[in-house]
Amino acid sequence: MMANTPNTATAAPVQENRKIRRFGMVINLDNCTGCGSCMMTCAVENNCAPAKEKITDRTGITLMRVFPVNDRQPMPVRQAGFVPMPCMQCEDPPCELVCPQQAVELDPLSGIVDQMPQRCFGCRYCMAACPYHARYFNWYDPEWPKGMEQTLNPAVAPRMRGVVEKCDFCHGRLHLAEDQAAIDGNDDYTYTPACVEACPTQAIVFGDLNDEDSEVSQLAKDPNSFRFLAKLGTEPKVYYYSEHEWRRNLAERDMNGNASRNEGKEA
Amino acid sequence: MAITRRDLLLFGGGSVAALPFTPIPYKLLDDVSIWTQNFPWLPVPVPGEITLASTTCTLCPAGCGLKVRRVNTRPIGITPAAGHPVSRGTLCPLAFGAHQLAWHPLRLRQSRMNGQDAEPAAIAAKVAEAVGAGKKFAILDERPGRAVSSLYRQAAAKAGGVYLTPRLEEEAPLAAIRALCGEGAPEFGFDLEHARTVLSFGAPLLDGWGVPGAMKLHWKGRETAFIHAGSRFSPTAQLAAKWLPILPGSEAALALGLARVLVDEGLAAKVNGLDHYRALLNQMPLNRAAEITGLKAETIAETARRLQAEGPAVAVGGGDLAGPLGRETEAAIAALNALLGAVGREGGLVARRALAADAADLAPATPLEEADAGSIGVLLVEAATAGTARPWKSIAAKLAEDALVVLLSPYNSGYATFAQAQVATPAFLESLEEAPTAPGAARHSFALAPAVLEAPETAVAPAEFLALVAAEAGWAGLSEATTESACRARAAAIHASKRGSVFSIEDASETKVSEIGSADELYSKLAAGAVWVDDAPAAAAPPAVTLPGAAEGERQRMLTAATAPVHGPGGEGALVAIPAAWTGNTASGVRVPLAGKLDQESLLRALPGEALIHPATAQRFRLKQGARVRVEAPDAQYLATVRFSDAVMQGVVEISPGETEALDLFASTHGGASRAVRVRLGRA
Amino acid sequence: MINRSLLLFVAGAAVMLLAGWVAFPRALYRQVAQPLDFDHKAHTVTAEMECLSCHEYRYDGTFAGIPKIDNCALCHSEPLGETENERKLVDEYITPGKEIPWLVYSRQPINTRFSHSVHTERAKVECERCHGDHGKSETLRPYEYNLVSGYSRDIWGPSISRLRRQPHQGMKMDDCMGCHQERGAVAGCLGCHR
Amino acid sequence: MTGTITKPAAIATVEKKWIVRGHERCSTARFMGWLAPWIGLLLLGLYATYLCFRYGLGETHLDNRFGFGLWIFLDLAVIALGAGAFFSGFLLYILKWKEIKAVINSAVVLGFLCYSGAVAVLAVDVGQPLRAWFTFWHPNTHSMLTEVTFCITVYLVVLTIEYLPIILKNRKFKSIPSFLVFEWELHKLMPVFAGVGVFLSFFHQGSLGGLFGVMRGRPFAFREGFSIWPTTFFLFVLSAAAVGPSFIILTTKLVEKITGKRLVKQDIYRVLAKTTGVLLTVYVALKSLDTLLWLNSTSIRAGVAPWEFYEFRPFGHATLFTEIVIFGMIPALLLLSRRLRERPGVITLGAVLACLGVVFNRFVMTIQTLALPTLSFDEFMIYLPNWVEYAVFGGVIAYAVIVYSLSYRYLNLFPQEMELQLAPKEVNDVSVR
Repeated sequence: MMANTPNTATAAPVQENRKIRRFGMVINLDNCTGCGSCMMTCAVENNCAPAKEKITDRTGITLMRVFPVNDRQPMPVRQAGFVPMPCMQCEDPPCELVCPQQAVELDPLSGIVDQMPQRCFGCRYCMAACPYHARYFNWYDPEWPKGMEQTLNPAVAPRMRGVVEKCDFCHGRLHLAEDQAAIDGNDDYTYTPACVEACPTQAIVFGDLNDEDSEVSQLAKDPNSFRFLAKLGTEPKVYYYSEHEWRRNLAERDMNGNASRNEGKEA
Repeated sequence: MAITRRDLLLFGGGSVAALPFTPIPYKLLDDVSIWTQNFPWLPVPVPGEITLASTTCTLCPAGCGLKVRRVNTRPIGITPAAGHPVSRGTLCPLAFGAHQLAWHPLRLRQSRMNGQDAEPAAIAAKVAEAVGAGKKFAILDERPGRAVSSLYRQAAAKAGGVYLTPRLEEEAPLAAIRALCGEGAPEFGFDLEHARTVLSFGAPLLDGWGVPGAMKLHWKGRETAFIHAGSRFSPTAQLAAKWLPILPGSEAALALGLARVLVDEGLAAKVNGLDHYRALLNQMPLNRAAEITGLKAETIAETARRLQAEGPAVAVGGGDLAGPLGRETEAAIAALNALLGAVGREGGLVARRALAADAADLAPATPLEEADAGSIGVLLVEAATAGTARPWKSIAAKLAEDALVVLLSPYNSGYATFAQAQVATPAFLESLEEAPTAPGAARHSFALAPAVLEAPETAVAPAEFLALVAAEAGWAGLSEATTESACRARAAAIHASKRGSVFSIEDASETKVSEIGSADELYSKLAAGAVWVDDAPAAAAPPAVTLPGAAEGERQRMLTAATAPVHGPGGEGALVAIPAAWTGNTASGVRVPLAGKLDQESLLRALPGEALIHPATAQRFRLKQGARVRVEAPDAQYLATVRFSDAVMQGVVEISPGETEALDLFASTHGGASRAVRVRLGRA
Repeated sequence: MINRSLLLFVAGAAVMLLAGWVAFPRALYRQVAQPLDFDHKAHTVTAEMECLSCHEYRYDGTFAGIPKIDNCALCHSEPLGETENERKLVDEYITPGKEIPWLVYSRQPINTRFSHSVHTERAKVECERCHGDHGKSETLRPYEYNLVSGYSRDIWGPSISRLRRQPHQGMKMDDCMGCHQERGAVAGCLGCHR
Repeated sequence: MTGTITKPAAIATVEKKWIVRGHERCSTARFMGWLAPWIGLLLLGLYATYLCFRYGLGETHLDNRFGFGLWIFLDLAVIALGAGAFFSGFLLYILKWKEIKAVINSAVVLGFLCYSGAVAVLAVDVGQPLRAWFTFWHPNTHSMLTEVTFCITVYLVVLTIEYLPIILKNRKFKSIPSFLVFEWELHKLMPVFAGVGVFLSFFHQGSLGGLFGVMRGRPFAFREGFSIWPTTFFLFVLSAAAVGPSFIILTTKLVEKITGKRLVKQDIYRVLAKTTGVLLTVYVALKSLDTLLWLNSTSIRAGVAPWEFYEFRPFGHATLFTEIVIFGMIPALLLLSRRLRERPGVITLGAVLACLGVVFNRFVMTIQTLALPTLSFDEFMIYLPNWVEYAVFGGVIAYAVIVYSLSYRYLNLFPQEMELQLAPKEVNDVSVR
């Protein structure tokens, strides 16, 4: 899919100087207080509707979702915290491979794994394939209380029932940045997704991983940074950071086996 | 020539055979798919120019600065105001969805009286008539301290009534400190920014206390030890450097136990009244404190030593939404602060500069619980939009038999079922609002929230309604008053004081008040969404502090609060209930429409109306996940849904309030309010 | 007998072909008249105005689209000429300050993100490439919309078969993709959809 | 047909004329009585379908973690069982096993019903069925699901073509000369269609397995393999081929039981049983090998210790044992043994176990795969389908029963039926009671 040399010599050389970006994140888990600001602002930015009565935590749409986690020790010595999970924007996305009609694509210019709800016919194969549960299905049509549809963000199209959606790093904001850059006549833009802007403890750092000097690139290389399920080889572009070992240990499933895992959960 | 069936078949066959050679099937297939991509019943956002409007969040007392992103005139999102001196560029989750509140399904679009639509003027006339008939007039102001509040106090004075304020849990520990300083004591605020060790008694400093994320930002890159004593494994408890899992209600015992160690080991600061306080502490041996709190004696001793050694240290009482602490417990925590030498010290409890006094002839603020029972004949309630947690029971007790209750609120919720009349007021962002000093803040501040949305024509601002009442009742000087006039008066007072500086959200600039030419100029800055913040308090000698419990009776009450912390009958089948609240799912406000993302659509919070219980406890009561239960306190009951959580203490049930009835559980009968109460669970 | 059968069969086929190629395209679209008849030529040729004089960009690079009534009022606060259309413009819209409810021929659905600035400023695509000589037209043709999908007819293009269409005819995804391919311009799904 | 109100007796007379000459069939009233409850179930299924189309799939108990549920599981199972059709075709037309002629018509009808039923359920299962054609217009050639969609669609067309001559041989239709000619021409082409069908079927059965095998993010399902095909690709082909004949055995026996007639000769059952036995043995061997490889290499490299998968009740080690030993090895051995195959009861038992085995395998691949946690803080999830899901599938079962019943009544599904009706009972034939 990458750009080949333009095959028509007369055409304007649009392609040559486009910068190839790899947007990514580093989320500092030690700073996350689990407030949920990222989830709320994400829902507002991306035109997610308030939940209907029947919707549950398993059918809801939370493109950014904060999971409560702990070290599975007994109370009261247990250590706990939160893991905010947007789409991991894998560089080798397992969801892209499986979509039968190219509704999922790894964007060549930004590295964003991108889901086109208008192309999607709702087979949900990508949801099964995603180990991060970052994909959400529209079990119903979205519905806003009367008048509230006026508050919708025009940079993002509302989705209809029967399609899958996911975090795409607030592409509406990326588009605005692109428009501005085009008017300004440069290709040197970046932007801030809603969750990054909203985090009250500035736990999320966002930027271009291709840019060696960016804060996000530097942080991603920190020995305390890690990625979830790295062994699956999906190459996520969302990194996590923690100075606490138990949090870093959340990255992979416990290879030593921990039989007490779901004890006390379902009695 | 007759047409036969065969002819028709042939003709039809020809048509069918030709169909694939027409565009019909393909074009229709395409168009129908496009139809599914643009279902006519789906809303289409209209593009336009994006602009930002600066304003202030008035949903809770924290007063955060925010920018409303608008397309043409429609608000489409909220972003935090970078560099804001109060909120420091942070916002809580609810603020992000707050621009949708104007369209909340519970929105009250028309004022109502006795279940019928009514003109606000008619309601005002009814109020004036009742006052004229000699009924005692009262105003309950759920957001005291605003400029508009002075209008209420004037009205109360004119009507010979009372101006009631609810108990603000964040202010309670500061009031307790003030009580120790005697006559003429200054107002206090917490200076957590400069503290090195902070001990909180259940105060949710990291999740719901004041400005979100502020503590994390204060303490970023510094070695601040945050110790949290509480019964809930709340986010604050999880993220604290140390969590002391104390048994429900045992805060007073812990405060006394810590004080005991400080006194016994000679670590206490020099304060007055140590002798009588020692008499109290003598009845609280460390082992007894350990037994009541469920901690090890050694842990208490270590904590006390640490507070002393790693100063400046401060103890934060106050409940916020963790549930109220009793007066005696607050006194014990105040005493602990006194013993730590935290009163009047940087990194402790600092004296706030007094705010310029409001105009004269104001009725004094009477705390709701001090009002005479059954005395009020006409009650106006100005409801806070979100984040209030007050049981209706505490209000009902003060009402006379045939009292007229008028609720001023944009929503048909909260106390609405108890009010004879509801005045539809503008919703958040629809009218000029104000954000006075946040509770517990070390400095005064004042911000205005200009309207960024058009209010419905039927909505009447509280001040306008008060003016209607004043006109009917003939209260001179009030019938012309508006929110704006009250705010202008406050701006003038601030300008006259020449203190502090003004931060403008729009260009993130700061201007000293002394450099601002006129009061009107200051007002216009504030009305554009700027915030005024007082200067830091001048260094002054710490005030003289006297430990509580000088009187034998007071000592006994404190001791009782510490040794018998949980009220209600015990015995077989009893559980201890504690509130598991967070801003936004409490009783009298409305939920931000998207708040369901945090509970209903994820497991980040408990849902309103849930009873969290340890699976082992549930097994003892043969309760299943999702079962409906009746939580019965001695004089209140509440229906809740069981959810298992192995982070809940055994024998404890955490109640996430959904309606005001839940709060009634914790408005216990023994005078003050209580954080823990003994309940029984019955099947609903 | 064979002849009669064949005749009937062919007749059926002919009727279907006629219906499909002639009646169906007409039946599928409905015509609506524009609120006013705008003369582009009078503005661009006679008055020598640029497209961007009225169809402008906002400071953030987004395209403002059809000009607002204030824009028209800059010149037409009083009628400049004597046409019926201009009188209507002044009396019915400019004086009361009402926006003209134009029906936009090239309106894309909400899921399509088309950045005019990226195309005209960065890639230097001429307005005419997509809008044809609309800027030189003297009259506004009726707006046509699809009864099933609701799309403007300009998106599919005037010919039902979409064969032998001019570069500016048709604004379906295929048309965008064709031009992109021609110019070697990479834009993933994300480039044009939201 | 007449358009006027007719007496039941008259209807019965007309109806009888459609029945194949020489076939004994029950009375019209009795047949209607048999159909009635199925029609009821079909209507219920249609109502449930309406709910899904009108309000969205939130009407089911599917959720974000169980995007695949009862429907996909049963679709896979039904398609695997429907493999009897392609495999019988393969045996008859490619390997020229003449015995298969006795059941080929029934197998074709069953195949058609399994596939069309599965497609019908899929139309409800996907969120936007009106956009399903995008797969053909914008296919992602890397996706196993694209392969499945293409193959199933084309194979369904092939099955329809194979079904057509069976219908056209109906007594009434035969009276129309052009139909007869058409049928005869079609018949000549049948081996071609069967060949195409076999190819397509082999391919999509494999792709269905590949569907799970390629899911890199799901270490429980992920398998390595040859080129682009994970091992599940081949295992699915093999398991479907193995149980196809067993399903033919079971359905035929069921029809015999219900109608109380002998429809095929006993030796047909033995041939089919032996086929299952041999193929199942190969399958079990390869499946065991694959499991060992996966446990000791593939899943470890994905960062999951093998025992992890079986840590969550109710999916303990017993599932693996059940799948491979009880539903694999045992039926394989039962049907492999010539001595045991002599006993009809053993054949039935073996066929039942083999069919259950393939169903269970499809269940494990869909439901267990999704139930197992992937992230370290995931919870094990339980999913229980609701009535809407059962009803939609029930409706498809009802559709299949109704169409099969009609086919059995009016078409010649079992060519040996008439012969067996006239012939004296075979001495050692105890299959029919």
